Amino acid sequence: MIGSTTLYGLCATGLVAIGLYGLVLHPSPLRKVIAFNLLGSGTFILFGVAAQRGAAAGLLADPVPQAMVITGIVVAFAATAVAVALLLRLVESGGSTLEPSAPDPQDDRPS
Amino acid sequence: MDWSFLLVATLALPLAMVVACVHHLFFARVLSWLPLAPVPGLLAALFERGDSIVIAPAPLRLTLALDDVGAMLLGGASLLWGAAGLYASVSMRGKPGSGRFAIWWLLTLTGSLGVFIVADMTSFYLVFSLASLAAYGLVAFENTARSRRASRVYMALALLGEALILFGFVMLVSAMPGGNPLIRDAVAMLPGSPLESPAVLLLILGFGLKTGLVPLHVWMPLAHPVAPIPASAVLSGIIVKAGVIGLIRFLPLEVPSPDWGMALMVLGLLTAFYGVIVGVTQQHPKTVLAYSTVSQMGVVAAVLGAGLSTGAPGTATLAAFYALHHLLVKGALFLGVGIVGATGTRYVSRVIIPMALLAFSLAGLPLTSGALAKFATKPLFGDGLAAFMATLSAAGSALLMAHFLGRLRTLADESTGDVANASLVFAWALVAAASLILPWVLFPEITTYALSETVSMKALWVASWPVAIGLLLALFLKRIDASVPRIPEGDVIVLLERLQPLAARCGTAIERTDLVLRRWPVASIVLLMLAIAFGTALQFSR
Amino acid sequence: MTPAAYTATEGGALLVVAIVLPVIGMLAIFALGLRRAERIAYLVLPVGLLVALAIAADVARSGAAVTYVLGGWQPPLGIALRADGLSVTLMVLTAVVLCAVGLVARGSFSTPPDKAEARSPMVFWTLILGLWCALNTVFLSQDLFNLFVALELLTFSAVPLVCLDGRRETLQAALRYLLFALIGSVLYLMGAALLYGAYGTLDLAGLRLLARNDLATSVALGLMIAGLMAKAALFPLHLWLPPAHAGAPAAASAVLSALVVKAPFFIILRLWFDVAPQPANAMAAQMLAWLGIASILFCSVMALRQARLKLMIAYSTVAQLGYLFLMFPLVMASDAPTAWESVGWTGGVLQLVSHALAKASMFLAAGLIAEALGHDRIENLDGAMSVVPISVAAFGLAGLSLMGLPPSGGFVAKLMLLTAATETANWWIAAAILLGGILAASYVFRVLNRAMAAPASDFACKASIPLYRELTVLGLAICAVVLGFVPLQPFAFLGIGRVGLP
Amino acid sequence: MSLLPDFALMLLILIAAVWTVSARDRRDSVIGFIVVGLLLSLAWIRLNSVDVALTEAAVGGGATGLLLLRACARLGPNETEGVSLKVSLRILTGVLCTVVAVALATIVLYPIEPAPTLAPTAAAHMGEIGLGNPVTVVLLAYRAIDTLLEKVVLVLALIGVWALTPDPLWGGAPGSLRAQHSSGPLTFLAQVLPPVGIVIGVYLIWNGADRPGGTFQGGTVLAAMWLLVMMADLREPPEIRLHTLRRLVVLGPVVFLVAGFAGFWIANGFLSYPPDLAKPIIVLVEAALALSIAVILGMLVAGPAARAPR
Amino acid sequence: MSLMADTLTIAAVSAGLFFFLAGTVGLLRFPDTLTRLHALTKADNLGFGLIVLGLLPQSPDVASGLKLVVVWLLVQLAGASASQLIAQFASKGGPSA
Repeated sequence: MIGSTTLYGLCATGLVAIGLYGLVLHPSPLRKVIAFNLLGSGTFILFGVAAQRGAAAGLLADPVPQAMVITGIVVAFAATAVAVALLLRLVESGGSTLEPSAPDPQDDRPS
Repeated sequence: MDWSFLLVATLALPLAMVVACVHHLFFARVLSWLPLAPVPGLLAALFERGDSIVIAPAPLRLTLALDDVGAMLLGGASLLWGAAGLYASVSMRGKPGSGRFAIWWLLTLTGSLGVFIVADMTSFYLVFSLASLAAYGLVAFENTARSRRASRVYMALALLGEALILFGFVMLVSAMPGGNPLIRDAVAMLPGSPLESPAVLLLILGFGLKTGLVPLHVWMPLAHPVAPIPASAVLSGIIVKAGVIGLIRFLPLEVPSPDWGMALMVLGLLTAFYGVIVGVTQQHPKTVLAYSTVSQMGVVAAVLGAGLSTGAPGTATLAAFYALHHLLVKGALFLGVGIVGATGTRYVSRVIIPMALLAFSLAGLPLTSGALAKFATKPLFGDGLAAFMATLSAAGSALLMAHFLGRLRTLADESTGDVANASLVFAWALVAAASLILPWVLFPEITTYALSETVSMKALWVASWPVAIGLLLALFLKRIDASVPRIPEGDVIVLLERLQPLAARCGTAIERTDLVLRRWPVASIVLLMLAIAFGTALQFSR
Repeated sequence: MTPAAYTATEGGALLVVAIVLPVIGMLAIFALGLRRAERIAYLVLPVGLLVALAIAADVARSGAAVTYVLGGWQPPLGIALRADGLSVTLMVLTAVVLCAVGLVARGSFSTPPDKAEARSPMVFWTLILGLWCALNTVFLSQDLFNLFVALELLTFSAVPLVCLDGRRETLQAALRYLLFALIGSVLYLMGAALLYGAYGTLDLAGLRLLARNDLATSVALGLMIAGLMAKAALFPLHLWLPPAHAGAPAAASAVLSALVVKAPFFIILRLWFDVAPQPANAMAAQMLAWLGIASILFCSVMALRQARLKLMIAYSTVAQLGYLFLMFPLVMASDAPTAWESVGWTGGVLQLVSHALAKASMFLAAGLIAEALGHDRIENLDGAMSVVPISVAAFGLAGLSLMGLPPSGGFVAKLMLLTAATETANWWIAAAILLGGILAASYVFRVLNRAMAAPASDFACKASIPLYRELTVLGLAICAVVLGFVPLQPFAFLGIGRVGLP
Repeated sequence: MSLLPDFALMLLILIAAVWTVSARDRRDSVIGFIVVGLLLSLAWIRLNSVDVALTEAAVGGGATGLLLLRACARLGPNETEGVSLKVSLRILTGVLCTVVAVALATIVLYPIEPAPTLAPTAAAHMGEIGLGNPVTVVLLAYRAIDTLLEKVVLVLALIGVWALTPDPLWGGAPGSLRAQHSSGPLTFLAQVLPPVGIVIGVYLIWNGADRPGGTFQGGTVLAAMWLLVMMADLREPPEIRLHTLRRLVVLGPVVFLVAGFAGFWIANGFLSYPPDLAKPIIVLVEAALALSIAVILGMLVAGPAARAPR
Repeated sequence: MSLMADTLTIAAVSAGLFFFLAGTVGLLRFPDTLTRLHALTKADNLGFGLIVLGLLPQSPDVASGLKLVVVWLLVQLAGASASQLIAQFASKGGPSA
């Protein structure tokens, strides 16, 4: 019978699929960033499942993957912060999408 | 006395001159030093024999050595480099970019002399590449539309040749332990190795490209005429010999290999006639000479093919002898064209006689050095159809050379008549004299025949009739001159260039594909597919 | 289940210094807010180079890997640092390239004398040092999660470098780079999670002993390799690279192209040879090689068609990266007793090193040319030779290595790959190597041709370039060429520490 | 029966996630994401990982949510959201994502028995450190280098955000975080809450040594208080050139590094602690790190400088 | 003693749940922002308070009990402020639905 841990594992795979879908198809950068965070959360839960399954020696869960997840969450937050700052600056400078436009051949600056 | 340092100096001196160009004072005067650059090579050819020196220890094993074949070509080439260098130091003086020209010149020189004296595979590839790539600078020097096209084609084909040769080399050494074997060790291993056929094919294609075997000759009639006169002389006289020495060094000539030999011989003879047929439709004397080089190199290839098919001993020496003769004659002819072009009709009557002698020497006119070359190589072809065709090719040469002299006459009429510069004339005369005399000196050393045999009645007859036929054909051709089609320079390349729009379309298509692939959804979908594909491959195939 | 322990070797503390030293420099620049940020960088760069050389000397002398167990906690609980021949080679390479870039960047990223701390110098130097820390960690760490952190460190250092000039196109390029790199990271992390779930360790040596052929391992490796390929920008995942590398300032492009994309490839190497169950999978190896072939051919043609010099060099980077991926089937099919004794492996590593040197030199040269001419349109490069002759010469020498013509590191590398392809009868790979060389020559000559042409009459030089900057670039190019004199056989040095892993 | 709450939670998470991705309005999407974050912290508690739950709530839902909400506010109306892609592309992506998910699910459903774990090893060495919270021990002892590098990542991210400052504004302060309409309740909250919040933050850090909690969770709470004060317009964001600010940012990493190097003398190598001093050192490092994290988090949310330096 | 505590807990928590339920129904059924907010805050404050009250007898020591009270206070503060803010936003012409 499926245990609760496995249930959360399945939940993680669901989050991964949903996050990937959004990351691939959403044209807006902000929505991509959100989808990336969902995807990341799913991945972290996978670690959590491993931690929970590894409960032993009086510990309720294996602490090593937990520590990795905490590090991972911080890194994901940093990534989000940089991405958001970048996209805000991009919008301020007049661009809004990720798809490049044709380069201007008369532009004199080194590309 | 140990003269082996001369081998090192052959490469080191021109390279040192290139390095010295870093200093602007030397750079300003480098042109005047060009005639001196090949001097060590010339001395080495005269004094040095049989030694080999390893200039870098194992596992690099860069090795220099000079055998008879190498010495013959090294000597001839050094002589021509020296004379052409003298010519260049006068004719190029004051032209914009002459310093740059000198650097390319010295690099080409290093490479082209290097191929005759290196003994290991890596060094051979190195100097071979140096010769063919640096020559690009000579071809492209004039920077006209014509020379840009020529240099583009030259570069493309030179690189193709490099690739073919490199692949062939890799196949050659793949069975050898250690990184860098001597050429002769590698070639000795070739017969019977599993990669023999592809290796030989690649080598023939690669070196054949350099010597101008049909249909890989297309760069030659484009590249040789667009360079300045002295550069044309060395391109047509010397650089093509890098291909010849390559074939000599890398084909297992000692071991009979009828199939490859026959193939090379047929290809060579085909080239010999093809060069003549297209050559007679050309207008500019330099272009005619370039086609003549194609044709003559075809003969050399045929000689090698004939030798390879029977494994006849001495093939290498004979082919080198023939090549040496062509080297000097072609160099002298190009320099002569330069003199006629510069002086117009002023001296033409005095120049045209020696030029005719040189020209028909290529066709084997009796008593000329060309007759010696033909005489020496003839036995290799046996008595059958091949021998007949080889002889017939002499008729073709005579025809082409008659056409050349006609065009030279026209050139003289069209040029302004300046006073000749003594140095230019001296350079030309030196090479011309060497081309007529040197083979007589060498002949007894490399063949078993006595010189008297070459002037026997039979020999004279065999040498004369093709020339006569060629002259008759030339008369006939002059009669129908107007109806001779004008084939553009580079013949088949023109057809290939028609494919340019197609290539451009391919390029555009690739660009468009790139734009699609670089769209975000596409790229990320591809990423997912790759992840799934790798997972699947790792899981299900073992 | 517990693998043999790592034993810390003498001098292992230097490994820590190699990782931490750039961090200290970075923090110092950040915290002190100095008038001249670059001074600290100039202090750190040579010391870092010395540290890398010292480690290399140590490895060469002892003939064994230098190991350090952080905090004394044995893996898999703790994390070990380990410098084998390969990692040490790459560390020295990194240090050399960064020092050269530091010298050349002096012109563009010095704080103006009349200002307090300025943005671009401060950002540039801190990020370059951050990047160095990340690269050294990638080369040294033995733990897959630690490698993840290092990869992120790399991404966060590299992305802002791309948009240092703040133009719209570069911001766009940076955002694309960041987001795509993040997908790569997540896929990698997912793989790491699966591996931890399956083996309870992320230590390379531990995984090596335990690796099984099961679904979890296959899926994990598939995800990780794909994610790393996205970060390495192998065709067809190169969407972010050309605009990012072309948009960054030349000094940054040099580092990005020469070093940053090599880090994920290095981890793929580790995964493939150290983690994946051996014997490795033939089909996956072939797939990697086919992607490499496609990369070489497709992106070389793209490079040939670019109008901008820096974009051309960027596409050339993708093409040259393709060569690295050719080695997988070549090593597998080789009859050498171990992977690192095969010609293919050595050729691949040599390609990595020589491309790094050549590409850094090429980007820096392009930067100087653009600085001198005020633009980088290939069609209008006429006269470059008369203004910055040494840079053009450096470009040519670096080009020699990219084309694979002798004498150059690129030649030896490609020759070794070609030999390996011939020996193992991988004819397609051989053909791709040769064709790639011809295409590379075409795009390099296209540039040289224009650069050497006589300048137009209205030609004006926009800026004069100090000699030392040009000479530094030339020095890098000469390094790439000098590599061409290494012998054509596997080197024992690159195999140090590969045998007898703990 | 006992699975019912878990099942319900899983369902809620997935529904919220689908809503997050499919919402038309980007603000809805962000709110959906915050909901997912909060639900996930419940999930983490169910997975017996309270430390992670706290972090997820503080960072995943809280800080990230705030960041995204601010981005929404500054982005203006939705314009690019409406671009629709070909159906075939959507189907293809759907299929691929499903394949990935199915592969992962298969692995989750058929785990290795017995599950490999480092818990016994981790527990066995806890005595050498003298801390009660195993996660903190892993973060600051066993895998301290990860944590150290992660802090470097944060500093680099901050530099990356600052790098986007337009040149003339370099050194200035980030744009005001003030809400569009100043409001009494917010000011009130910002006056009342911070003292309490700071106590809680410190408590989390202190407590983290032996029980769930720790640097990051505590640091985030501190950052939240600071942000609240700035949002209520009681304080302006500081200028990024300020030396105090810079030094606070590097304080944590520097203390960590010093502690690490001290290991060479007082213990056996980098980042190792002598057993009797381990706890004080770690708590000190944690305190310094938390302060830095609070400052970095606050400045990351505040964004690049938007005003010229005074 | 424990029986009494348990009874209190059960009663208080059940009552709390009821108010939560009522608040939620209000949130879903009321027509505009302000009335919804009204239902939500009233019910939730009471519901949450009752639940905390119910849990207090179960806490093992005084410290835990105090923590519960602090949690309750903080939630009160946050809930009240948030509702105020939402109400302000709504009355200034935010989305009416």
